[in-house]
Amino acid sequence: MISFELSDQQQQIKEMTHWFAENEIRPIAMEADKQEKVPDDWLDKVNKMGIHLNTSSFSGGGDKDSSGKKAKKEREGNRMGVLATEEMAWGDPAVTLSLPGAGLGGPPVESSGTPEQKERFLSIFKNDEPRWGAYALTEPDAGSDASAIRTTATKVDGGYILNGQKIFITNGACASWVVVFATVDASLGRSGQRAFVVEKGATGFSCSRLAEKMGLRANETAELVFEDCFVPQENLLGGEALYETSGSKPSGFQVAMKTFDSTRPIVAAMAIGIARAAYEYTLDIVKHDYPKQGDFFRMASELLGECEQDIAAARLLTWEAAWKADLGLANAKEAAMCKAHAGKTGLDICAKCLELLGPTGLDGHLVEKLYRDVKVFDIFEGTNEIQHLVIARRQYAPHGIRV
Amino acid sequence: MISFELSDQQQQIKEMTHWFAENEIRPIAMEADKQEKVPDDWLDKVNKMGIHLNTSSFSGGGDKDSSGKKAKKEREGNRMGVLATEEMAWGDPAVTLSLPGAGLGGPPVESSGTPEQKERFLSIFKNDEPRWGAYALTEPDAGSDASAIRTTATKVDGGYILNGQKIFITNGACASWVVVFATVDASLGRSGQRAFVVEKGATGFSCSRLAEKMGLRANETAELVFEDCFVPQENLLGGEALYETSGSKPSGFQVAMKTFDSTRPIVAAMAIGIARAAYEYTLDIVKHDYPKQGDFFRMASELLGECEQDIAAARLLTWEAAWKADLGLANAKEAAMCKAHAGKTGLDICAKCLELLGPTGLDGHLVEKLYRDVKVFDIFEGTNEIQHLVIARRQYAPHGIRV
Amino acid sequence: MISFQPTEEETSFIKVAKDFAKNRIRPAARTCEKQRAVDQKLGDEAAELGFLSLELPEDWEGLELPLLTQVQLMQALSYGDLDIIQGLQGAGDAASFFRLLRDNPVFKDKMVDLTSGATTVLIDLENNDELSENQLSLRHDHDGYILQGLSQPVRMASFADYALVAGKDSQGKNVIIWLDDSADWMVHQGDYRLGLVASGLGRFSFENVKVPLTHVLVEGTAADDILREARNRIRLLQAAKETGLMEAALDSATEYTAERKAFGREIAAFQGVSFRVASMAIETRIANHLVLEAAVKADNREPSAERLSLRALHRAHRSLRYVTDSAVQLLGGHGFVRDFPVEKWMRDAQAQVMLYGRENDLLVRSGEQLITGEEEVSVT
Amino acid sequence: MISFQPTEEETSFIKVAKDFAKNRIRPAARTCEKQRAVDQKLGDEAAELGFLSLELPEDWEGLELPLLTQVQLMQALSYGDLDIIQGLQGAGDAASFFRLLRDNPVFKDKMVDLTSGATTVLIDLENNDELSENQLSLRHDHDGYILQGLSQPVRMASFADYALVAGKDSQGKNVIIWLDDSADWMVHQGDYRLGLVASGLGRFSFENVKVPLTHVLVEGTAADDILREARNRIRLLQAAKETGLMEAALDSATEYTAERKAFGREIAAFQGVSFRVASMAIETRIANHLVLEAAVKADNREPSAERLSLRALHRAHRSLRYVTDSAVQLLGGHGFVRDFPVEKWMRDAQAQVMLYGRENDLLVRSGEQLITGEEEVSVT
Repeated sequence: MISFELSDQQQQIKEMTHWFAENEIRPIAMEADKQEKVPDDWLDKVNKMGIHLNTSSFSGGGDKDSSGKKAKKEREGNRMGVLATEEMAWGDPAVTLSLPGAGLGGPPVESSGTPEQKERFLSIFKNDEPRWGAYALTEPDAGSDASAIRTTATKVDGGYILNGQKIFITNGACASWVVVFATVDASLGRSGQRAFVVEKGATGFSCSRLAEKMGLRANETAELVFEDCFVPQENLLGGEALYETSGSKPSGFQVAMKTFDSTRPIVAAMAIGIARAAYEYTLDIVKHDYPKQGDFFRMASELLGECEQDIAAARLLTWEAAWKADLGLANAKEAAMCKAHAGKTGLDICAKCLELLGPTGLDGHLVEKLYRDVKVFDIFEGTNEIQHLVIARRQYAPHGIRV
Repeated sequence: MISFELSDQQQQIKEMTHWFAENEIRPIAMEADKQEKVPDDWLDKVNKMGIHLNTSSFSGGGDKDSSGKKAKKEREGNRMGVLATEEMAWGDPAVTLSLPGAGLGGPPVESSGTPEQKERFLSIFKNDEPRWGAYALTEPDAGSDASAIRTTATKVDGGYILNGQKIFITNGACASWVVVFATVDASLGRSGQRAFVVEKGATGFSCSRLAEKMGLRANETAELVFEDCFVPQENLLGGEALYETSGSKPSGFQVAMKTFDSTRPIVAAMAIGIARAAYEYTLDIVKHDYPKQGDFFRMASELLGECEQDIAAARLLTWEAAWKADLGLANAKEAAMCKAHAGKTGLDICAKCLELLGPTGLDGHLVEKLYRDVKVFDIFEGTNEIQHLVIARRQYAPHGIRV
Repeated sequence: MISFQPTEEETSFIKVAKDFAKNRIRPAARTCEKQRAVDQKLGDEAAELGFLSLELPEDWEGLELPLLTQVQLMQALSYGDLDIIQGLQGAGDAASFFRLLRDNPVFKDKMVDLTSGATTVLIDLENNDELSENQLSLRHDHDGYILQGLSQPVRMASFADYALVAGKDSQGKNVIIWLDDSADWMVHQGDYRLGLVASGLGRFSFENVKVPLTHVLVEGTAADDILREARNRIRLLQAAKETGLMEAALDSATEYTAERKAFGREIAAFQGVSFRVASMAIETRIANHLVLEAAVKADNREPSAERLSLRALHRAHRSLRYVTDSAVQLLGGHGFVRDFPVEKWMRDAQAQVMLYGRENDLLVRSGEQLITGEEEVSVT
Repeated sequence: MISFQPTEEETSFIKVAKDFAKNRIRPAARTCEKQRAVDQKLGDEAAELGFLSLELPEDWEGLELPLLTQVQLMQALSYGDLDIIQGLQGAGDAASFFRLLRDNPVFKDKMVDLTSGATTVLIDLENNDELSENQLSLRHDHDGYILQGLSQPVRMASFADYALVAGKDSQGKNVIIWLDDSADWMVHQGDYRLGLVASGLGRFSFENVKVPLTHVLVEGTAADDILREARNRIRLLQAAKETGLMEAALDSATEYTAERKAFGREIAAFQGVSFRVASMAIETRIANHLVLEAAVKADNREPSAERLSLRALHRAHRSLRYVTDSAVQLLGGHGFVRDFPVEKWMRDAQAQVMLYGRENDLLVRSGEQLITGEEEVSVT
């Protein structure tokens, strides 16, 4: 039956994450943006609380909820993930992205790692000190076109030697390990790609630079360099077996791509959280300070009406994508839809809120920060253009043509 | 010096055409739409008045103004053309398109015809009875892609034999002659194309059907069929010489394409005239019947403000394209810009006006007719998508790439 | 638990509706438009299948389905042709009032026959702009009301057996009255060319018609509640119909661009085409979801139902205009001629949004409730 | 005669401006942003070339150019970097008031030195929303005015030598006053991160500052005319600056997408990219033309000048947001980082539209004048 009510568990995680966002994240948002850094002691504190960012299925409060439950129970990890992420990003997206945990590196390890790899890489996120995982796909000359990556992986005795450069890597410098995509033979195209887990401190692996950005300033975005970097055999994600199973089909490229269907709704949820933060902040000011009739009231009604409508629309699309994932249904189209809509309208909403705030909004108001933060949500994890391509591809698939 | 003032001659033609549109065209607009026909006696009357539609440079009142004037005087035929056309279309676009004259067939004859052909085909538009010219490029399987036309022209003794079908031909059934594009050898692509003037009554040339349309119902849109239709040598536009001059360069395709730079501003001017008619009609009702304060007033201010702004924007773009043409400067980019903007916003403006009129607008109001009429202006003479392509091509040309 | 899965019962009823839409409604669209009325036989079939009594109360021989189910069915039916759906005779928009006023003594006393072919027209004064001259007004008279003036164009006016007039009287008090004598009114057929031509558009005119209290269904604060709820329901049923038309236009444009070739390949291969199809798909999905969510709230009679119905109809209007216009654009010249259905759909769409509330007004009213009312973005 | 051809004089001055923009301004943009002020040397060069005195009257050592010429120059200069243009010290937005009030006895008596480096800030109360607490107000006092409260953020506050306060007093009467003693105010530096960071943004606060009549430049109906005309001029100069930034963003995005490759070819080959560039080009051209036309009307002091300046600035705001956002989008991840200028331009653009009037408000005001005023679409 069609329903938009949260289950008890969903309601619980929403409330808990909202509480955390409101009381722990939001208070440091503006200062972290100014310092271009999330304070170490704060990270240490929340890590001890057991708060991690896990983009495949959010785990808060230290308990694992997506595995080993009794059979027959409907999976709801993806729905819980988007609910929780929206709340956290509502607190602040840059701080949220800086939370300890496997981050975007989690999904590929979970979906493609061997049991041993899952244990080895995913069990390090403990309360003793904050640790991060990261995901390195993009290169200076391969953005939207993930098949064009040039980082090479040369097979040697006991492992591979990586050479190349990666950019725009969230938490790439502080991460304990990074899932790195490289090609064993560029002439093989996509099927030549492999995913490796490169650990911090590996010889030949370094961070060459941290990017300065329009927004998300408190979150680290690294440029990584691999110079004859040796990666042991056991760090090839999924092991050799994964890449041999059926000829050309599975590859590092597939590993990279299949994670998008679960991470895009999460990214959409973040954009929604940001937009909602801007909207609620502005609504609050309009409610309390501004007149309840006349031209300004009518303009505010129109603009805020549009904001709220687009937030609701993005959220429903996101829920649908997550619901499909929970049911094990193909959700690439829905994942692209929610990402495309949330990414684009996120900026529109922040801009409308700034219009309502007027010049005053320039001076130390949260919304201008959110405006700077939200833009990249229409870019990373696949630009808006790529999302349109994915949607169109699914739309035309029944007609037997590939666009 | 940058100026937006009309010259005396420009002012004069604007006033004259406006007078004609207001007093002769507008009064029959609604009825002609209902009858799906412009009355014969009306056509006869205006033909006797010497009013013709000439899309290369508008000639009203029977006098030719673009040829044989004293040297050194700045040409202003294109600017006069767009000014006049806007006014006429303001009266009614379907009636305007049905006015006697060479119509869209004029530009190719003028730009590519031999002196003999120009005399023979352009001199027939006399006061004795209404006559039309037409332009036949589009085929059932070649719309935006004009290079894909399949109508064949087979060289025979004394001329060519045409076989094929043309669709969406304005005034195609009533025309005394039609400029028809066909290919002598499909394998040659664009350079195989030729333009012919096919005269009414030619054996094997017939109108198979008149299209029923969303709008422009009073204007005839014909489907033409050529079945072993013989066209004498002297009706090959420009003569064989034109197609031999420099190898592959000039062709029927070039003839078809080069006329767009002068016809697109004319088409844009029509869309502007339509939009302005809707806007002025609605403004008038808002001014006289509706309150001058409160929510409705604010909504009307916002919507009408947008309408007027887009009309002004489209008009300035159109003037620029016409100004460039008058100065002999390349204007393909500007011609595409004005067409793209006027075509798209024309519909937006009519929709906004309908929103203001409310349900009442459904019942016998001019604006709903204009809404149905204007849509095709974003389609014919190159769809909005084709205009974007032309603009992009010019935008990237300095960078040495062709998009 | 968040779910987008219709019940099994819904799924099978929707399938019936969609099949009927494709096999019976769609092929009849052009003919009905030409005749300016829905084919009688088609109407009988629709009635037979229960599609005309979804909203009516069970004890009036209706199916009395939840709104959530109805919006899905309306969407499926309108996939065939919106004009025909809007022209199906019967209780029409008045059905929501019948549902809410089922026990009203006026109906009990009169025992009007509403379930076998009689057509009721709803004249909602909310759609009167208070702008035009001689607009329809309702004036209290010592023992009843006086109706005077010309209504806005409404659906099914040409076929009216009964009329339900609802809205504010000249004193600003809400009242809902029942007219069962067609001698009370004149219908101006007018000149309708844009769209929904088969839906019997027309305006009612009344010349100082006296309405006795025996025809007053409800007035005052009791009428406020009925009106609010009925309007919420009508907005959602209309928005659902619009979503159905969007789906049709989306599918039609997808199919055409998948087959049509230019410059040596299917035009779908050009991003100028395929990206627009993707945007149409997004808008259609959004309109769908906003309607579903609002329908759930309306079924639960939650206070947010009014705002959500305004929101859903606003978005449906906006998206409908975008999607149907896009379909015409993507078909190019073929989109402008009657050989394909998209030109008709674009006209029907524009007529539809003109009939059911100004887009801008729906938006502003939903926005006002945000500022003066509840705080959170409502999707929970 | 309709013409889009600048005069030869304009063409050569524009070339100087554009060269200066490309060779001197553009390269200094990041440094000035970091320093939160325009490099002194750069400012001196701009002054040397006459760019700071275009609007000032000749007898004040200004160039006193027609607005039509000025908008073309401002556009060319802002092609370099809007932030720097907005941060150049001098008469700023107050220049239009100086031009219109050149003979005012207050200036005659005071002989203030405005042409050699002194910075005047314009505090226009029109930009005060009458919304916030402790907003700046101007109250008539028996022999002068009292200034009290906090202004909205304005440009060049941090560098202010003088301030010109213009707008309505608490009785609704217009007044323009001149403040030449910086002890009268405090500037709150605040926390500005979004954009135009080098332009010295700040808020003025006044604590019951008494302004004697000797500092009142003009009041009442005389002030109405001056204010209207000065605001028209300022709107157009600002809109022209926005057009310059649009051009920069358009060129930058075109260049990037012509060179950048993906999926085996230049990304410009994808219509998803090239069509957006085409739309950016159209919007840039439109903003340009609307400014030019309004400037001609303003130079001729035609009554439509006010509406046309509102219209031009509204469109410039809207187009600027679209074009700068598009540039970032087309650069993808590279658009979001500081290695390319587009991320800064998008921030500067947003700050600019926040400083110079709400988009929606500009539109509605221009629309109101259509309904209450002249009839024809004004382009003649």
